[in-house]
Amino acid sequence: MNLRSIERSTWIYIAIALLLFIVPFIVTGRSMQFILIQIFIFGIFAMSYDLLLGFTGIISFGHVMFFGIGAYSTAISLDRFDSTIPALLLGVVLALVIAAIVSFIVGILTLRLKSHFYAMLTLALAGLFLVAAEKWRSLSGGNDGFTFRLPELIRDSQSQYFLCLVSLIFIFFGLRRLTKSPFGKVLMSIRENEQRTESLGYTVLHYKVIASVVSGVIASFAGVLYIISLRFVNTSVFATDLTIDVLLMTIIGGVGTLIGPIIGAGLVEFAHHWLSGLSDVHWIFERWIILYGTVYILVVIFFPLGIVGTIQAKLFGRTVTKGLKDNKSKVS
Amino acid sequence: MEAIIQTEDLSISFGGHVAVDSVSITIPSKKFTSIIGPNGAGKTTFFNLLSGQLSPTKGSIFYKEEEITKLSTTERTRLGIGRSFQITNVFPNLTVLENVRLAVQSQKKVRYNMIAHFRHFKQFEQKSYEILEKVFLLEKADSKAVNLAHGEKRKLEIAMLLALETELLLLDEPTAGMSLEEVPAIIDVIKQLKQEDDRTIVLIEHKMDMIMDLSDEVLVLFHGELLAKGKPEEIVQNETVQSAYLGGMYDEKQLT
Amino acid sequence: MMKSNLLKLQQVEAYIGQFHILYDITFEVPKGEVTVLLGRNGAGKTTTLRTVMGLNPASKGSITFKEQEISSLKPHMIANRGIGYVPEDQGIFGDLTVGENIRVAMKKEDQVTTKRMEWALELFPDLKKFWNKPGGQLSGGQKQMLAIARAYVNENELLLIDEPSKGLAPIIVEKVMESIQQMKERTTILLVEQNFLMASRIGDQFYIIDDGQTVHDGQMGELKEDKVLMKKYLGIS
Amino acid sequence: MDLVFSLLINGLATGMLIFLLAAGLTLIFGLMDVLNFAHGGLFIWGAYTGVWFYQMSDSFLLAIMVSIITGLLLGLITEKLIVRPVYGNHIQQILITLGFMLVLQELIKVVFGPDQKAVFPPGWLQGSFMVGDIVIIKYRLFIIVLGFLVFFLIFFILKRTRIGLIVRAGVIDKEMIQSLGINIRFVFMLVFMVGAAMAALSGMLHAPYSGVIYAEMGLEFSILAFIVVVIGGMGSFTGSLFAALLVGLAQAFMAYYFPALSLAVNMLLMATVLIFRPQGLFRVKG
Repeated sequence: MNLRSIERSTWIYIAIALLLFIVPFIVTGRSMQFILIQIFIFGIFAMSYDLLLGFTGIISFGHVMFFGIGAYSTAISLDRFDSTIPALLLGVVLALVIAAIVSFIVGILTLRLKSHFYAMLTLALAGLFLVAAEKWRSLSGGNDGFTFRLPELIRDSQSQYFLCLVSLIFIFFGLRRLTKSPFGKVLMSIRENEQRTESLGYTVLHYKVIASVVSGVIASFAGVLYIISLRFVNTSVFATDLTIDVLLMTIIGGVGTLIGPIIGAGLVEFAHHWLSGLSDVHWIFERWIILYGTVYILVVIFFPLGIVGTIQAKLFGRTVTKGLKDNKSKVS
Repeated sequence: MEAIIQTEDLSISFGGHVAVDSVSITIPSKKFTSIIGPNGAGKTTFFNLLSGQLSPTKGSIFYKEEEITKLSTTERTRLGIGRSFQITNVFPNLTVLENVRLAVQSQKKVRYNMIAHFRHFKQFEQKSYEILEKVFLLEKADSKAVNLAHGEKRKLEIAMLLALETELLLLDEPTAGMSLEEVPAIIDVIKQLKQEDDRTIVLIEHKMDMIMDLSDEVLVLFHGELLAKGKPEEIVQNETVQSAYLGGMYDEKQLT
Repeated sequence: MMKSNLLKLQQVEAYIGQFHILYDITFEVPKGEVTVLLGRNGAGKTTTLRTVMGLNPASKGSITFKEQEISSLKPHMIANRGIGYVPEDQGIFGDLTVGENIRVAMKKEDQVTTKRMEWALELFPDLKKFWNKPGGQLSGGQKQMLAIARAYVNENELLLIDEPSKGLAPIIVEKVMESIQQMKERTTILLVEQNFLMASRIGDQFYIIDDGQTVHDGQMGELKEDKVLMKKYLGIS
Repeated sequence: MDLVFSLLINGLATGMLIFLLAAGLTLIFGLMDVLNFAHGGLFIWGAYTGVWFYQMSDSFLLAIMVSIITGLLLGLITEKLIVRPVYGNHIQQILITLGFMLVLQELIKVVFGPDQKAVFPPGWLQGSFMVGDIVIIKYRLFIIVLGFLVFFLIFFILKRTRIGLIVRAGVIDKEMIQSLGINIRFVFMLVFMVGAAMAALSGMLHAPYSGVIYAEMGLEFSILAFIVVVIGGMGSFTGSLFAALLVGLAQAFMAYYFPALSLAVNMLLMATVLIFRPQGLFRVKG
């Protein structure tokens, strides 16, 4: 029966999580720890994206705006006030609240549109945030950005590692529970067939808006962690490249699986690291994104389920998402 | 006889073509009513008006004497109007059980619960199993809907409709596109529904034997208008109806 | 006597999405005649025409046109072999004028085609009158006429016409049917029609489709006499 | 007065550039229901190849031809390799074309180097002339004239030629046009190539206008094109001209009078249209 297999997978996840707690004592190199931290952060970001794309079937090209909101709220708060824990907490609260409000307004206004329009609109909105950050230099420091000091407690990379890992674990299990709740099942039914969900008596827009708020808030939190790990912020936290990165991670890892996006984040981050490292050998490696873009295109065409999705389909005969697979209209 | 749904002068036109033309009918509560008519007579459009997929250009609809003309599909479903679709419209990548449970849970207060694991709602699961049993689909509970045969999808469609626990069931050609072997099973399911006294069923069908067998009353639509209504036997005898089906609405003398 | 068959379907099966719609469609359309497909709603008549046209490809069986297999061809190739199609919804390009609707169908602007067009316009003088009016603003009957004229202008040897009487007022139906009758002398027609009276007047032979299968066939004259058969497949009892 | 006029010229020039980019998008969408997120990539490739040739040969007009040819070729490649495998699947289309956009953008940096390049109009288009009191900058006028020429050319093709007739019919009903013996895929490929060529031309003309080119400007500019497509109505060619000029003018005037709002004005325009007339100002499909 299902029940047992689910419990087993939970145990596996817990085991992996425990293993990750030991890692910093074994791997002490700062750069390696930094990569792992980035993976955790982008894993969180990608999972929040998966909630939209994989579970609800919404394609947003503006997810980075929440990430950026989180980053700037925290950075500005730490910069303007002391580099103390209360200032940090204030920043985090601001990050989450602003992200919730923005995602709510954006969602209410645009989520009733068809996927094309929604994707375009979110891309445009994120663009607006980017330009705003560039122009409003007094607040954002513009393209040059600014550095700031962190509270003592999270200054060393070991504590940052644990902070990010714990966040990742909480969010992973939280989202996992959410996707298995009655609410989560409604999201999946929206992904499968929006009209039909409506005719079962659900107000689809409410669900989509709630999903986008939850997703936006989590993305914002990922932004908070990101900025802590860098101790520096500039307008790149609003750049479309980041949306594309997170799209890549989610798609390559496997949409609608939650664990897939984390794996995707791992692959992208490691590859980024190694390929950039190779740029001493040849400058072409500087442009590693081309390789990634190509891999991504091939995955979309040939393995729309991503790594985890494809493995699941092979092992359990499960296919997860409809959105990427059979959505053919009748156009010949 | 108490009416569950009533239409007054209901019309809808699409770019000059009047698909439903001033239809005023009363559908009696707790009875089995069928709607028949040749191709393009406006039957499915009429259903779409009742369930709120379309809004009329003219006229009004009453459900239990309250006007519902302006309500959305969702609101009408909550009031108690459920419908099945001509094209099977289930959630392909969810299991049969999940499909039904989504329908069960939509009527309850947990709609927005995102914390509890869905397994904690045993009563829904129980209810879902009961309904699946009713439509003879119990053994498929854990299969994905996409893997069902067409006839089984139809059953699932009906199961989801039942799960909504609506008083009024609008069934739009439940046997459409089915292989011949699959049809009897659906008829069985519908028969069973008919036996449960607290429901009103409205059926669109082409299979005449089925209509004759099940209906308390038959409505005939033709060119968007209500052409006739009556007991099945009366309809079969009705000359106008016969000629409407054979295309002789305008009889031969007139033409030559 | 062996008639030469223009179109021949053998054990054709077809799906729409996952719906198995056609199970076993087998029939022949003799050159120069009007063949009518009869049957109830949802029996698969429209799908049969769409399958011939390649819009809804056959999954099994063979479709030959002028003795050549066409079942695996794309719609435009099938059309170019000489089959004209008048779909159930007439397929009028609403924003294009009547003239443009006809011109877009004309593959060549040579004499033959122009002659054919002129003949079609004689048949439907309304089209000439509304030449510059957008197709979307025509009445249902005029749209039907436009659709038929459009299918005719090319040198098509076979016209597939799907329920030309659907949704039209009786007088208009009469007009449309008359025109089809005149066209009959120039081309072969495969007609789907529910209006039996009309079908019987212009049809030469018929096939009845029920539940995606061809279940009966014969000459139109015979069917008119056979009340039992009519009721069984076409009536309501 | 002369200020208003010069803002007008400015806005029209910007509008024309956006129009050239948006027109292709809207036709491609109207005909095949494909939303090409890689359109901005064609824009930068047009700009870079054109500018490269311009700086090599010093012939601006030939450079324009080169960018158009680049657009046609890239359009062909994009349609065949990227769009064709995912016909009919919106989600995949959206994802894959955005991915391709990224690749096109990065390839620019590989081929032409990552730094931005300065570009100046050719001598005969530099400077300005006076009409009464009004100063008219030559290059802007050139863009406006060329833009209108392209508009009328395409408009003429759509309205007066057989291929145009087929395209307009195909936008309304794809199935029927196939049933009339027309290979819609082939027609679509042509439309895609023409759309790509217009995007490339837009990029080339934009280069001396803004004075500098860089790889990221494709995505930035295509956001404006998206806004235009939404305002004008997906699939409407005339709508895209109207909306592009509207956006161009709004931007020019706002930038002068309310610089703080100039960012938001396009978004506000789009939001208003989406709320009150979600099908756009000029609707084509029902």
